[in-house]
Amino acid sequence: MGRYIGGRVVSMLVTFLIIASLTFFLMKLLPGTPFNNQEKMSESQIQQMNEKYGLNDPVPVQYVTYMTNLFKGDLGVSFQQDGRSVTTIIGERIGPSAYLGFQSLLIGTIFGLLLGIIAALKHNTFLDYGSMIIAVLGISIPSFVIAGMMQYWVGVKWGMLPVAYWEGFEYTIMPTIAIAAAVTATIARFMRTEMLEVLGQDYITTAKAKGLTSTAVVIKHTIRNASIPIITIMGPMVVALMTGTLVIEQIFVIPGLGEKFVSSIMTNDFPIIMGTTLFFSILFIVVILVVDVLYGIVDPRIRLAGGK
Amino acid sequence: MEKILEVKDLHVSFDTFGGEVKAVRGVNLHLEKGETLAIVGESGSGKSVTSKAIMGLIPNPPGRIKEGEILFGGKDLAKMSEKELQSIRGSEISMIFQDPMTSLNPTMTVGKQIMEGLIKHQRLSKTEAKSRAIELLKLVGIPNPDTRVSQYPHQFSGGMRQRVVIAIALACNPRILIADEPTTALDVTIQAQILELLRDLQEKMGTSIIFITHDLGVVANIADRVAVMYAGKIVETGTVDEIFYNPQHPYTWGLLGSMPSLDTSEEELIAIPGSPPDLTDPPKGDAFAPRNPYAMKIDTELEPPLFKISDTHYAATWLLHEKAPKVEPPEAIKKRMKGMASSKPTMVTKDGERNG
Amino acid sequence: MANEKLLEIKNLKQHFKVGKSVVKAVDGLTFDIYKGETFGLVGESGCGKSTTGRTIIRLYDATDGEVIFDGENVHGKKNAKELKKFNRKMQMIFQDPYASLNPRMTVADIIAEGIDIHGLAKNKEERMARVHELLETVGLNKEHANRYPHEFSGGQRQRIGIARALAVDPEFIIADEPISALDVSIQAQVVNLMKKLQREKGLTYLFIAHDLSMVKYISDRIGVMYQGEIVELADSDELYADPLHPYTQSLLSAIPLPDPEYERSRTRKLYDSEDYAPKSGEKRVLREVKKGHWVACTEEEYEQFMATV
Amino acid sequence: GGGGNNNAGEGGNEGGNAEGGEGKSEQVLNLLESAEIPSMDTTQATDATSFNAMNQIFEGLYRLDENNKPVLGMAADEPKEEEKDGETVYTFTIRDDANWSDGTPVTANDFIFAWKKAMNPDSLSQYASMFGTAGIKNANAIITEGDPLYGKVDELGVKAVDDKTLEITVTQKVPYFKSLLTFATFYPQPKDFVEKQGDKYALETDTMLYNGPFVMSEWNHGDGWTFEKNPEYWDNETVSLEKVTYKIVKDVATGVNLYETGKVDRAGLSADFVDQYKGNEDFVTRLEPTMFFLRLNQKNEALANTNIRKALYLAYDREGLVNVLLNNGSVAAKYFVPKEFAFGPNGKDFREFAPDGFLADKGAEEAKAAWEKGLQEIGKDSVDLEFLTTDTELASKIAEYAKEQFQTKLEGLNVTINKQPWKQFLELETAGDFDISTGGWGPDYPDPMTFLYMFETGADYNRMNYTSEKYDKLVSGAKKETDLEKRWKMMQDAEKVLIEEDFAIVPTYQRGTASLMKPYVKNYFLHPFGADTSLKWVKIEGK
Amino acid sequence: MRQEQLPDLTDDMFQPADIDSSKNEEIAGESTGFWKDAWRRLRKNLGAIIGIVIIVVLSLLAIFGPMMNEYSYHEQDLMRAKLPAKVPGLENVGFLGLNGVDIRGVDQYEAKGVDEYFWFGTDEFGRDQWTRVWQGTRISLFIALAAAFIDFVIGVAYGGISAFYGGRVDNILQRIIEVLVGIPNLILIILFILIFEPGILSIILALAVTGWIGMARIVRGQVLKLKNQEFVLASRTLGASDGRVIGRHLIPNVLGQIIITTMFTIPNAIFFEAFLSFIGLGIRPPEASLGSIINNGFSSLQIYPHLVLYPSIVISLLMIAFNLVGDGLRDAFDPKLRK
Ligand SMILES: Nc1ncnc2c1ncn2[C@@H]1O[C@H](COP(=O)(O)OP(=O)(O)OP(=O)(O)O)[C@@H](O)[C@H]1O
Ligand SMILES: Nc1ncnc2c1ncn2[C@@H]1O[C@H](COP(=O)(O)OP(=O)(O)OP(=O)(O)O)[C@@H](O)[C@H]1O
Ligand SMILES: [Mg+2]
Ligand SMILES: [Mg+2]
Repeated sequence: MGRYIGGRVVSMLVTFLIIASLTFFLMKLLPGTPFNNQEKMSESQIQQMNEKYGLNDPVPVQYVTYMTNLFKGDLGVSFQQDGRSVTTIIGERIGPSAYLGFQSLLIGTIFGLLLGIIAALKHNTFLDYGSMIIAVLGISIPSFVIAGMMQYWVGVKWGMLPVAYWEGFEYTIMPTIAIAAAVTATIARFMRTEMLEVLGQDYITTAKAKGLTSTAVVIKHTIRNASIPIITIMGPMVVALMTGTLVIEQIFVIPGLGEKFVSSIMTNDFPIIMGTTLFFSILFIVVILVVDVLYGIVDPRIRLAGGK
Repeated sequence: MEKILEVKDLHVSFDTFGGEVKAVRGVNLHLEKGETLAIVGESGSGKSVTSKAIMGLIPNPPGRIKEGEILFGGKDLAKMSEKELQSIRGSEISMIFQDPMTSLNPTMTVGKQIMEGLIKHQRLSKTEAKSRAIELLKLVGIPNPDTRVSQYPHQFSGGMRQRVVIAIALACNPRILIADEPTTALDVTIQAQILELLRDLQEKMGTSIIFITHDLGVVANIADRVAVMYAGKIVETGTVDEIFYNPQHPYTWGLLGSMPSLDTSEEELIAIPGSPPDLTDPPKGDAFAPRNPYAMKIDTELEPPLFKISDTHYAATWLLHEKAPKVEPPEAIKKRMKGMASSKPTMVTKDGERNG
Repeated sequence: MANEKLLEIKNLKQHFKVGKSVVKAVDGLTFDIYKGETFGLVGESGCGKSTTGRTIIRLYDATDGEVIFDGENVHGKKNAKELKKFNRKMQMIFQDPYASLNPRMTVADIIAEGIDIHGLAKNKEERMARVHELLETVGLNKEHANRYPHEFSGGQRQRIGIARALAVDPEFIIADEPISALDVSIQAQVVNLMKKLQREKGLTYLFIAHDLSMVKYISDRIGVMYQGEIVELADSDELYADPLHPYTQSLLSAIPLPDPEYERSRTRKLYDSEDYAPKSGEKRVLREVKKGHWVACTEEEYEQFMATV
Repeated sequence: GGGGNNNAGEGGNEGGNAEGGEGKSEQVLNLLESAEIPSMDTTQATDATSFNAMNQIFEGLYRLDENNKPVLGMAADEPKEEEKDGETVYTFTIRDDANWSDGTPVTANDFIFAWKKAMNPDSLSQYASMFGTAGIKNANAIITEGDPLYGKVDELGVKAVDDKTLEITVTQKVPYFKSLLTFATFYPQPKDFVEKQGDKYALETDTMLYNGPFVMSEWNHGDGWTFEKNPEYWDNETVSLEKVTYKIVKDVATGVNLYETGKVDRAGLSADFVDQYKGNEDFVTRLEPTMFFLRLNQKNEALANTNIRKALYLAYDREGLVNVLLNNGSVAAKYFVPKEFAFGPNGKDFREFAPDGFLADKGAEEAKAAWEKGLQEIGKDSVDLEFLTTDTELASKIAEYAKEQFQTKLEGLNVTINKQPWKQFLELETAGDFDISTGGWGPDYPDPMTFLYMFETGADYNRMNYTSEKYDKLVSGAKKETDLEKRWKMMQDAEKVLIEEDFAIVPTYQRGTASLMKPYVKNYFLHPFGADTSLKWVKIEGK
Repeated sequence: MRQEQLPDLTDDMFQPADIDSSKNEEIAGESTGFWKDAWRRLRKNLGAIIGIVIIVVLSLLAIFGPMMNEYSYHEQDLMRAKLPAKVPGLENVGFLGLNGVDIRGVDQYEAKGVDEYFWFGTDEFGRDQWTRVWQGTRISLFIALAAAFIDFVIGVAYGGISAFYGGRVDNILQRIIEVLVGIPNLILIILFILIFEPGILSIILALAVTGWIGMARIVRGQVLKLKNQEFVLASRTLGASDGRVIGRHLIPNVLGQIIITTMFTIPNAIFFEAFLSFIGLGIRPPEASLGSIINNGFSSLQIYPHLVLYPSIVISLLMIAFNLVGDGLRDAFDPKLRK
């Protein structure tokens, strides 16, 4: 196992380097300069700013400088927020995003699993169709529409939950629901398919032949085996949740990373773009690794193969 | 002998895209204490469906028991509630399936899978169940049961997995063991081991076994009595000697004739021509008629009743009717028929009445 | 049976890399197949039977060794044209009647694939005529030509597979467990058909199976494989009458026969390759102990066998 | 301060009010901002959010009052004025009780330190040119590359006579001199403290010192910030508010919802919400001196024709735009120097000479005539134009509207909209790579010149290749003219040339903003330039 | 069998029957190919049929909807801006809300003195929402189909090559995918749109930059599985060229999976386009996609819900329909349900 992870880490590093380089050069293709209020700057001032941030150097030189600093753990400072280091900015933004992402993932997964299980157990009944309609709606309605509606009705009209801000648990409820809707939907559909697949397996018949109750069969034999493949879609989902919540972050005034990421692209804040991209890539690669390892832990068949 | 199970006029159908599949169409059979009943017949003839019906495991939908009784200990399994069935499954009647590779849950240790039934039916504690599981593994001949008990199925070879499946089935000393093609997926050598194991266990525990297979060699090896199924019906039933040495139904002839014995010389094997009938629309009369070289006109019109050949031997073919011309079974079959001069067959009605 | 060698296999090896380890699926096979005979290959699952067949027909490139067909080395460097010629002479019938037919093609297209590839028909009519002829040969009829595989039973599918192989008029057919997946009653259909075709067309078969009674019935000579090697090779009657290698003996003693009386008396011999490992560290090699009867044995054992014969 | 650009067009979310306690209202005001504070270093800040925050926690020599008049801040008195050799020396005395929040006094050196820092090429402020605008000696030369004085900040015409005395030497007296001094770039910085903090200065609340009415007590980057009353402020008795919170809210609907639930005291409105809140007692609109206009690129053959430009100028129906699309108090503009912004020597609004702008009574008819004439002159019967704009919602709305206006009224005209992100937009516009582009401009100081200098030949913002000797002469003349009446007249003439004669740009509207504000918020002052608001005088009453 | 059911058994009946041995091999019923069979299954799947009907109806509306009244998608008239929906005939069915009364209870048609009917209301420019929504549907569908098509071409080629040639080729191609996947696709897409001219084309290309990866993976998995199937081996032993193996055996067998994947790609593309619109990277106005219409209306969700409602319903219906059809096809193609 240790060696396996070791090997994976090496290949992760290579992947990471390639991603870092690719992003760097792509970013250099972005039009415009990173300076705020450019409209009021004269040509010479822009030149001076470029000089100051080393943007006048040839791109390869900038690249080498960046990569060298990267290995020292220095991601540079934001162009937009004077002098604040990229690591600090990511650091203070990651908390809410991570919390929200995690909570939505948790809630979405739980509900998704429930819906999927119900749909599969009540295959081709009204409950099945009901759950799947919910699931499809969850993917179909844009999350910002759900968010906007909730904010108005639940927050303003009924006054049940705070409209926005990030100040405590009750503030997380609406954004969580808005994000979790899609998660629930995706997981529910996946789970249903997997459940149906597992329910048709011979070992389920074996379990039934033992005289186990249907509940025991479902809980002990079906759900576990059906959930294992779900782990594989969790990886990309985690990252998507971290990056993809920007709309929700904006609507509910949550100081998260997704919003920062998009605004940094819009303002050509190169160090932040690089920083966040690299952060997300690392996150992604690590999550994938974790998922694979987890998969091996949950599925005994893979554990040994991986351990070789 | 004591009948511990009796199936009467069982009909099972499945509702599918193509229409109603009449998978089992009036099966009658019984099982006596301590005996092994082999059910043979080609693929799709309804062997598994019959056994699943006994276990109450016909998936519903699409399947349903349309008619018939399955009497076990005086009670009709076909009418039992799911709950009652659950208390019988695994403790009174258990089942082993064909494919050892897929009949075990890959993510649960074999020990746990054995223990489940024990905990449920015998209300053993976890530790008790575990030591019993180890005993069972030892019983089915798995070396190092102490370590094996906490391993996962993929760490076992095919033969060992089938042993585990058997251990699960035997965990609660069931009175009936239904083995649905338990050795088809295995190598001959392992098959032989499993068969020996089953025979041993039967001797020790007095279990009655319903053994489903299409390998006649296996039947000869393990069965006391044999039921031959074709297109959802039992077409011939008798003791193993009666079926092998005095077969009466042309389908049984075909089955026996299509297997070379070690001394079969150059002559052709008897192939049963054609393919089995479509059970959504079973043919009128004798379902075997279209593939039967001895078919008579009546076969295409009327379903043959069971004819009694001896107290234990019955066959459903018009060839046994007194008016039927005497037909010679094929050479290969004739060679088998040793000194079992057939007494005059009599026709049997559904409720067992005789008709001269 | 003429004693003309159609196929010579010399020290054939096929090793697969699986991750970092190597699976020696076939490890030094040597045997000949004569023109017009049926050579049976038996052995337990995973001993390398299929790999042998597939390597012979070049689905895999051999790791080592030679396969000489009609005097030509099959595994030498070949251009596409030569290979194509070879493909016409050697054909294969597969085990799984469900997996061996492309579910998206009609029976006619499946059967005619060889005809199309080798350009054996001048026009559509000729192609169809040939397909109909082949269908008849394997006991099916014209109407089946436009149907799809899933509409057929296992036995019918297997016969379609045979028709496909026959389409290019091969001399040699490798049948990899052609009946294992079939019903007993249907197995006979296929076996009878294969025998008939052999009689009519003088085909040569390599018949791979683990059902020993069927193998004995159909084969002239049988090779018993164990872990990638042949441990015994003899005429089929000879092999059954006088199995010398303990593995062969164990294999034979394990087969249940459709004869209750025989079954009641049959006792099984056990074989454990570790117990049987030669103590001296010597390797067992195939040696001819009787005419045409080869056994893998050490020098010492050879002496013993010779003495008993 | 802050330049209005196209991006700033949407209903801004500055706003405010306070929650009240029982009996006497609790002096807390909760406001929204639409962006983060990019910098709290007065020499580095460039944006409206920063300037607004700075105005509450820092103070220059002057600050703007309710009527946008400069009133004394750090300065104890109006300066002494001395003229010699065509230069004027102002001598300011700094208040005795002017202290930084750590208790140290604000000194003349703190001013000079900050100003020189702003002029220094190593830490050059984007607003360094303001010193030149103020007429301060050598300011322009110091920031002009190639000039012998380039980078020599010590040559700047400012001097600390002693701790509390500051001398400023100007080579040209400008009428808006004091107003400029209210601008953040002219704020002082605590020299010793700043030097001690180094790179960290003004990055967090504890790495800066305050000399304004409030101190920043909390700063959650990306989320919001909080001000608290500054006990060290010289005029802290005037300050009523104990606490002000700001939250960054980018979504207008969210802001309105927060307002509805009482979480904030002021919220900006977009056009849609105006329909809903018009007539509500909380509803307020305000006209800002920010102008929006279209640049017509004379590099384009068709647009080089005056009649074509005139046609475009006349074809645009500004009423629909301001009343329906914007719907926020914006005013249709056929002029370039905004209303209610600059007041002449006689105290009258600059606009009074042409209150409704130029050709105010002309419309579609005349547009068509001019169009046909123009087409004839260039010998074409159809014209394709590319309309460059940014990708914000409002900008694209306006572009859609303009396209439809032009196309339906001017036969043979085909307009293609090119929507670009802001950075890319600027890139293209600066390169002159457009036919029509949208522009916006807010004043840096309260004088028409802050608008008019833009379109001198070769000026940075003259991106549409407009050249007019007449215009150039008028503008440069006005820059030097010391007779204020005459100067005023010259500027009015210049505007007339720019628009009525040359149709160099198509002004569209003067921006208004609509917002909701709780009635219990009193004395909330808004400014047309520099910082948007002053909270010094705000009181919560009757909540 | 009951005795009385037995008629007289005459000797005659015991004569050998002439069984036509050729009938033995007869197969009843019509020949059903894979596609026919799948279609039969699909037809029985209510959800899929509903999905197909929705897609057909929406596509027809996307084509003909804009022509169904006299308004064009860009014609502005500020005098009739922001009118709620009003449909002749349905205006009297109160709960439908198609009577021109806004959420504050004011009949805007009366208030603004408008006599025409706008079936989906009008937007802030007074443009007919009906026309715009269908125009937008047209564009959204076009973008989605085009993106799906590109995904299809690249994905199938990439996955196919990777699996078919295997070994080192596969290894390298899979590494490339790993890297691509490692870059959050949002940044790739945004960069793409920024670098190229904004507009339909760059949105399509942007969606395709990473969109094909899913398809490539699925095709690769399928081909890997298929290429060792016995029927492929059979073809090889017959001497089939690579081209033949790919064209006749592999592609037809992965086609089902490909179609299913495409069915799910389309709604994803529609959705992603909407997302891009939301962050301001949509297409050039006055052209609009469903996403940009929703995005424009979103800010006035509380006041003019009709601006969001109708396009949202259409986009949701489209998504639901494609998902339903995808699910239906998956069931229809499921080999486990076939014999
Ligand atoms: N779940 C089901 N749905 C529809 N038809 C079914 C189902 N299960 C069984 N059948 C049908 O019932 C008939 C009998 O099947 P059964 O499994 O009993 O055959 P079998 O004799 O056990 O064959 P095999 O030797 O292949 O196991 C077959 O025609 C089969 O198609
Ligand atoms: N392509 C391959 N890659 C790796 N290993 C393989 C491959 N093909 C076969 N093997 C391995 O080679 C060994 C021999 O396999 P082969 O299929 O030839 O056995 P077999 O005798 O045909 O078995 P069976 O009776 O089960 O068909 C097995 O251990 C198998 O796992
Ligand atoms: Mg079965
Ligand atoms: Mg094999």
